[in-house]
Amino acid sequence: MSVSVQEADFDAGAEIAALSAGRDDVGAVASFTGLVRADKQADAAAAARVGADAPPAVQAMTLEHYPGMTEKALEAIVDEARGRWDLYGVRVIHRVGRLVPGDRIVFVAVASAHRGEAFAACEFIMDYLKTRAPFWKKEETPQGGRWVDARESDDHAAGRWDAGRD
Amino acid sequence: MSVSVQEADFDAGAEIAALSAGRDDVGAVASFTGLVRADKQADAAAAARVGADAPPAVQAMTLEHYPGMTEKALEAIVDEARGRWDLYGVRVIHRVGRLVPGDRIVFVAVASAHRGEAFAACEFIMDYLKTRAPFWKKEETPQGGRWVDARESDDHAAGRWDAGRD
Amino acid sequence: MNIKILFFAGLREALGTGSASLELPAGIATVGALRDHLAARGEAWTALATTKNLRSAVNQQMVGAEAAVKPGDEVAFFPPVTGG
Amino acid sequence: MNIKILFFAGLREALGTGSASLELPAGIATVGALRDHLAARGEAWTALATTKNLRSAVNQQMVGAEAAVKPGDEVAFFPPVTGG
Repeated sequence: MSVSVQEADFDAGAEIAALSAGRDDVGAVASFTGLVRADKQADAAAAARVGADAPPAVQAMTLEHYPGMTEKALEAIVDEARGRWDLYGVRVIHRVGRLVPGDRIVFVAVASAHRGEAFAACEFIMDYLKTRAPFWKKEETPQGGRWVDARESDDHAAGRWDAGRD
Repeated sequence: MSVSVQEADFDAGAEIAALSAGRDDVGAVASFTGLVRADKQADAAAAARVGADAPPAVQAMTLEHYPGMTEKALEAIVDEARGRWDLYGVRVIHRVGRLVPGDRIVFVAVASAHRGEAFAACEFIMDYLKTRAPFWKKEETPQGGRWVDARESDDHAAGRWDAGRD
Repeated sequence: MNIKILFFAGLREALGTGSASLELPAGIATVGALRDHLAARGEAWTALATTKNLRSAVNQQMVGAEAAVKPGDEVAFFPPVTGG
Repeated sequence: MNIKILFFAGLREALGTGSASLELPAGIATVGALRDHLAARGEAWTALATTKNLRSAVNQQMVGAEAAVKPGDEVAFFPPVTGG
């Protein structure tokens, strides 16, 4: 089972270990863990530079998704990665429901013989997941609920793979 | 303590979790786990394509290093990464001594606000570690001991960062 | 055979419902035409016209406004995705 | 004040020793000159001349053959590194 959409937390170490368990041909496991941020220091600093207001602190967020399509979309992204690189294993976990700052929200791990393929495929999957998987974040802030706007930088990150970068 | 050179194994999940423990500004943790490969299928396949003999299977390997310089070199690599990207935490573990196929050998994890920085810094550290940290692998094969030759692809991987890719 | 229509996130809240079912009107053959048809109902439904960068899926595949829609399909409308 | 010289990996095995200590001879002021001086001892020491892409460090910093060496330094010679 390479894709899971779940409310439960996950154990990154156990997932990484599972990708090479019982085999001796895996030389590289690249992984990514995404977490809920509260203070958005980087975003606030960027806003300050252009004279905009800093975004309010996030107290919690709720992840909505499109059951059925979500799993299909994630599996399609994994298949796309498997077609581009020689991968020995892939694991994608995305949490849904209510999460608070510091909580893990997404996990991607890729096993391959060499690190170049593992890194590239892991970053590719994250970039595509950000633009193609039907999840939506609603943040709770002191000023009330707020749906997170899609970031142009995510479209840009996903788009660079179409130009054949790798 | 961001750098460790040790005989003991490590727990990737605990290391990843430690990088965001007690804080709410980490949005991304990218990690890499390197393992000892036995069969080198990819290398064997590549050798077959050019008509060369496949390398013999590895039964074990011993990691030699330069105590004192190793830690300094790894810390210098981490400092270099911190100078290039806005990082919240970095962890590097490299094992030494005798290891067998399937064993973990190296671990790098990087925490940042955003995934682009975390991925880039993690890959950068691995690339530089491969060419600048004084470790040497001696493989045990059915044909006897054999010091691993440096790979030109590793020099190439490290060199691309000098051209300002990121 | 009716088509099933799903709405998510901010669009779901704006419409006050997560799903609708209707018989595909004559002359409506694409996702874009279906969206315009629904938006023309007025009031809350105008959110289908005003949501920035509205995305759509047919049978759980992300598609563009020109994609075909036929009876029995599951069509979804939603804002740009923000997971990960 | 002597200099301390360290050897690693295949070079250490070829020399049969991991370290040496010597008084820096007059006229030897760089890592490259020190390497040539040692290789000129002949027999196993020629490995210092024949090791492919020999690398060197002075006081635990990787350096090139032109780097300065002075009394009290710790100098190391080794094959290209292969960790990770």
